[in-house]
Amino acid sequence: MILPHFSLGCQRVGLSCLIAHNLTCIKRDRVLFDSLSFSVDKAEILHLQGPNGAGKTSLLRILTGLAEPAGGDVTWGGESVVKHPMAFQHQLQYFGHKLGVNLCLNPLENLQYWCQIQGIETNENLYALLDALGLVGLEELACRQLSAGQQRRVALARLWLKPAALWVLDEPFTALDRKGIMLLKQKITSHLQSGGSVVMTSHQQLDMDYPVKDLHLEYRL
Amino acid sequence: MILPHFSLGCQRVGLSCLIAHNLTCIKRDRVLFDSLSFSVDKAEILHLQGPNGAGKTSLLRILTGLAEPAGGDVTWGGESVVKHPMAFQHQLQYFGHKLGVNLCLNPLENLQYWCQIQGIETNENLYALLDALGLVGLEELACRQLSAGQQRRVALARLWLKPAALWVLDEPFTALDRKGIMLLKQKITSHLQSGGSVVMTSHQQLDMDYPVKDLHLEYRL
Amino acid sequence: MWKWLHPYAKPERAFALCTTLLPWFGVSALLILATGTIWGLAFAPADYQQGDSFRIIYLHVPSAILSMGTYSAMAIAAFIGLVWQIRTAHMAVAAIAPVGAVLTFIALFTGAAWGKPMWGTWWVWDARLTSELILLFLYLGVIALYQSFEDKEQGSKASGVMALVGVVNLPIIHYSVEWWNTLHQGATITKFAKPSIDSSMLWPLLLCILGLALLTGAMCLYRLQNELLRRESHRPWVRAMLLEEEQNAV
Amino acid sequence: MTGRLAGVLRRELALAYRQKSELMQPIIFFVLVISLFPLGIGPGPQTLQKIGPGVIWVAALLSSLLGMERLFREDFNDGWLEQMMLSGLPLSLLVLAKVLAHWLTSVLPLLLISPLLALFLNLSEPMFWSLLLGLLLGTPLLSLVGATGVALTLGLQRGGVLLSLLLLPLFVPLLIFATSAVDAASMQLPYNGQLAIIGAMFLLALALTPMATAYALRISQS
Amino acid sequence: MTGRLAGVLRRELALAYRQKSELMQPIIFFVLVISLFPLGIGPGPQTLQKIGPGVIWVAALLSSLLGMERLFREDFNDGWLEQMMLSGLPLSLLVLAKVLAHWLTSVLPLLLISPLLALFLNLSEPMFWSLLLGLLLGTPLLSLVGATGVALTLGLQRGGVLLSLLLLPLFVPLLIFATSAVDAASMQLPYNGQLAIIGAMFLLALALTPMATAYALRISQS
Ligand code: HEM
Ligand SMILES: Nc1ncnc2c1ncn2[C@@H]1O[C@H](COP(=O)(O)OP(=O)(O)OP(=O)(O)O)[C@@H](O)[C@H]1O
Ligand SMILES: Nc1ncnc2c1ncn2[C@@H]1O[C@H](COP(=O)(O)OP(=O)(O)OP(=O)(O)O)[C@@H](O)[C@H]1O
Ligand SMILES: [Mg+2]
Ligand SMILES: [Mg+2]
Repeated sequence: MILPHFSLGCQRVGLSCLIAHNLTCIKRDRVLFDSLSFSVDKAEILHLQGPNGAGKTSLLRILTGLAEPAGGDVTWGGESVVKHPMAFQHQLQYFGHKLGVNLCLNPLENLQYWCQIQGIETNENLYALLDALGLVGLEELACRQLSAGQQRRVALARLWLKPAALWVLDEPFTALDRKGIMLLKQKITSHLQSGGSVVMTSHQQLDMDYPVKDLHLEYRL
Repeated sequence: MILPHFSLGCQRVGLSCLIAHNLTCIKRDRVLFDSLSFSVDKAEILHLQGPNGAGKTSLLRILTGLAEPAGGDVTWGGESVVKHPMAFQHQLQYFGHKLGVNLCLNPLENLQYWCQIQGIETNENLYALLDALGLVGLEELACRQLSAGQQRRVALARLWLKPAALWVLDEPFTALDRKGIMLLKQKITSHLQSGGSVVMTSHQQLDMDYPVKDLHLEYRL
Repeated sequence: MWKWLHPYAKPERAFALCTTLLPWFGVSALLILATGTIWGLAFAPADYQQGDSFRIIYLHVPSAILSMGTYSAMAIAAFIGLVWQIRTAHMAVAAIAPVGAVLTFIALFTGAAWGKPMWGTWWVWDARLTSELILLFLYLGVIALYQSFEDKEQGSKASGVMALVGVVNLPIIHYSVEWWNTLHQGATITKFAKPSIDSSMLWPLLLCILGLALLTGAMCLYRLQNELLRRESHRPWVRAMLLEEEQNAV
Repeated sequence: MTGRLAGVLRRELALAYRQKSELMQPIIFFVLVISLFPLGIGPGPQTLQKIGPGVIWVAALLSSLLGMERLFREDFNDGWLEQMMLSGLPLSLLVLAKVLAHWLTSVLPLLLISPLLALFLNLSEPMFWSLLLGLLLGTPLLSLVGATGVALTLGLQRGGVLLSLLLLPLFVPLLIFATSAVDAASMQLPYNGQLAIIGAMFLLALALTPMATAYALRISQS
Repeated sequence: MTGRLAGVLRRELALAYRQKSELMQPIIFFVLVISLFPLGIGPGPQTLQKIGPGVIWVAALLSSLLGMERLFREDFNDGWLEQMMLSGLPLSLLVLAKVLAHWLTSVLPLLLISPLLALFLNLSEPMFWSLLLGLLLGTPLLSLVGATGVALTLGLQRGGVLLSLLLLPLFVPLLIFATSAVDAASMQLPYNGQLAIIGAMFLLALALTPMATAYALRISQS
């Protein structure tokens, strides 16, 4: 594995700095990675790369606190994301392989209920947002009846709704058409420019007009 | 919509020629496309393009006979795919958004049972195939525990197993890493070279060293 | 006390502890059990009502009491595992469950065998009997849950939760004879005041209980060792130990 | 073709029994269901004998319903259904194979251990035989009709309610005839009549439901 | 925070309303089981009255098993569970909200039709009241404990039978006390004691199972 040579701590262990310290992940006697350390500071984007099965998703899930590492820990603003999850989760936006979109509910409902449990006020802007995402006229169709890309757009709309400092995105460009990818890239850039951080995976090249840090994971047998 | 100017019939209405004739698809009062006609001959590849929700998947499903068009018909070797499904299905390989891979079974079992209901003999070559697809050592792990790309590789293995004349592939490159994409492109090329036909969608550019016919669908409101 | 116990949470220390304790448990269990059963079966006086068939008590009561005791032990291990995140405790749950299931089965079987001469039937659906049967199912549930998981780490945590939830059944079994009028005998020896059993029968019974308890402990330790080896097989300490054994064999 | 259908069957069986320990589960399940009744109702052996057939039917009904949802839902979600529909085999035969697999995995184990249960519940021998025959004819009927229901709920949002309401009047006669057969048997009367009716219902379902199910599955795809 | 939890509740209710058909299943099973016994036993009002409460309780237990799986399965499959776990709310509170929704949508209807069933089974008025009170206190307990069981088997997919193996033994104590309350009522005796015990079990479960469920859900994610 090519260990990146980031300085381990951020400039100052600021309020919005994600540090992974000596992470190890073991699945069924297979060590996916061990003693992996890196940090993602404000306004930084980390692009996780590697072949299928390298452990990118596993790493992202550890970063969010959904899964526990076999060793090492993850801190956000100096505090462990497992021990103090609440503050961290308020700053977190996770977009995984599973969309979190219920297929029986329509896009509007899906987003409304998501906002409600996140404690975000939603007013009329949901319609405007869905329109901007190219879902005009589909707001009240059950998500089951949307196309693959449209379903992902519904899930991606969450990025516009919650003002979170850290975005963890697992292959967000999947199934999006070119316009959709552009839209998302713009959003990511503007998020970075306003001081947010992003950790993401993608098998495609990430042609962005923003400096991108790369981290390569290898597939270990 | 940019209607392609193919000659409507194939050279001769051969045994392996897919013809779509005046297809119309209506979903909930919305016309996705109408009077769409095209043909895919032996050794031809048709790349279906268009934004999310344009109706690519709907069109592919109509071509396979899974869904019925609101108007028009699809023939294979001169016979309707809906009225004479058996002969057509023996020549068909469909790879859709849903993988058809059971998450509780392991890759080996998944492929074995698929081969059994397709009436294909499988011998020891399954192991070799899975190895070639980069699934060494994962043959007996429940598919639930595979990564997203690995699951898709299991499903894609079917392309190697059934000698079908027509491949209908819906975004086959999703979640694959670069090596995987290359492998698949090679397989598609060799399929074409040996006289097969392919209809596929993909949001990425299809850089293949083989002439590709394009068909653009527009998103209609 | 916690300071003293904590090192044993480490798998290799736990393994070593098992190795030291196992012979003590095993030998004393055999000795005490032998004394108890011989005394009970051969020398204790026959019951004036039941004749010799009462001697099954020396198997029934110990196994019945221990089926519950073992469950408590399992639940305690589960609790420790969940609260202090100790892997060894999780493994203990998986190790104890089958032993407890066997004890429960013995209690049921001997009870049924005793019931035939006493009540004229193998089985009645009364509260004590049924709740003991339920205990068997709880054990089986814990075992089945553990085995269903491919990932044993996940499985042992899940079965630990299951074991804890099942604790509600214990008081039900114990007090069932008081809460409902049943065919089954009320508390005889587990009363604190004055046991309503003759001391010539009581002593061998107590010995049997103690002996079986020790035997149960020994079996659990043995199974825990196996569990430790299986689950830690890729860790250095197991490798080193196996290597050492191989060298000794050569 | 039978070989290919056997593939479907084998797959379902493999899915049902990933592990050997799962083979034990129907037995435990049945014993649990049965022990609930004496606990709830009281242990009188007389009552037990009386409610025995009902209890066994309830257990069979429950265990067939427990697995029913999964009959097509999982295949629908993961795309296996599409693959089956494009396999070049008649869909109604595939449906039959699936229903058979469902019956084999979730109902048959109960029938196999029913002698034990009859013992538990103090059933007399003629009662037991009439019960077993009733179950043998009646439970496949449940599976067949249930499959249609499940297939309908895949596509139509509302179809399910309708179907549940249809199922109720269908199941009730089945239960009435089945229990009345046992009643007759307990009084040493012949019970061919009731069995014949159940058998007729079964044959009718066998002829019609696979097609209906296949049609419902097709609808679910479009 | 209550507003956010109310969101969970509203979502579940909306979903339940969409999937009416699936909700019908437990109710139909409930009615079937209960009507089965008078059919099987014959119309003797004496016996019916005796077994009535037991039958209703057993039917309630079993039918609550039917809908139980759905409590977390869908959320687990479509990723909503992950979003809930990262919502910054304590997971055990979210679990409570879900359990409440489950109880409201799939158990409450059973209680609502129980007067009808009581009539069917010839229950006397005091018996009916004790039954209803028992159900009111006891069924939330079922939902709470059931949620833990479902969460434990979530990583497995083969829920069904294993789930009932885990849950039925846990439900037995409840069954015993609840039916003994009705028994007492039928003899005009006070039954506060039994209800108090059920209430105590309920409170205990209310305090402990949400945590256990949350823990089990976390396990399912790793
Ligand atoms: C299958 C049938 C039976 C089962 C499941 C069963 C179960 C049990 C259980 C669980 C205990 C332990 C209670 C506790 O420690 O709180 C126990 C104790 C005992 N059983 Fe049984 N039993 C059965 C049949 C019998 C029979 C037929 C007799 C003799 C008439 C009998 C006599 C005793 C006695 C004397 C004790 C000790 C009571 C005490 O001191 O608490 N049992 N049995
Ligand atoms: N529960 C498990 N048991 C055993 N192996 C597992 C388990 N979960 C994941 N794995 C293995 O861990 C590896 C990493 O999976 P992960 O999903 O993190 O890969 P990934 O890098 O995200 O791949 P992709 O690009 O395909 O999404 C895979 O090889 C997978 O087989
Ligand atoms: N059952 C339905 N009812 C109403 N509208 C539907 C239904 N099914 C599909 N649609 C609509 O049809 C359109 C086409 O969907 P389709 O899945 O074919 O798109 P696609 O071109 O494959 O898009 P993508 O690139 O996102 O996969 C979508 O806009 C969708 O909303
Ligand atoms: Mg991944
Ligand atoms: Mg599509």
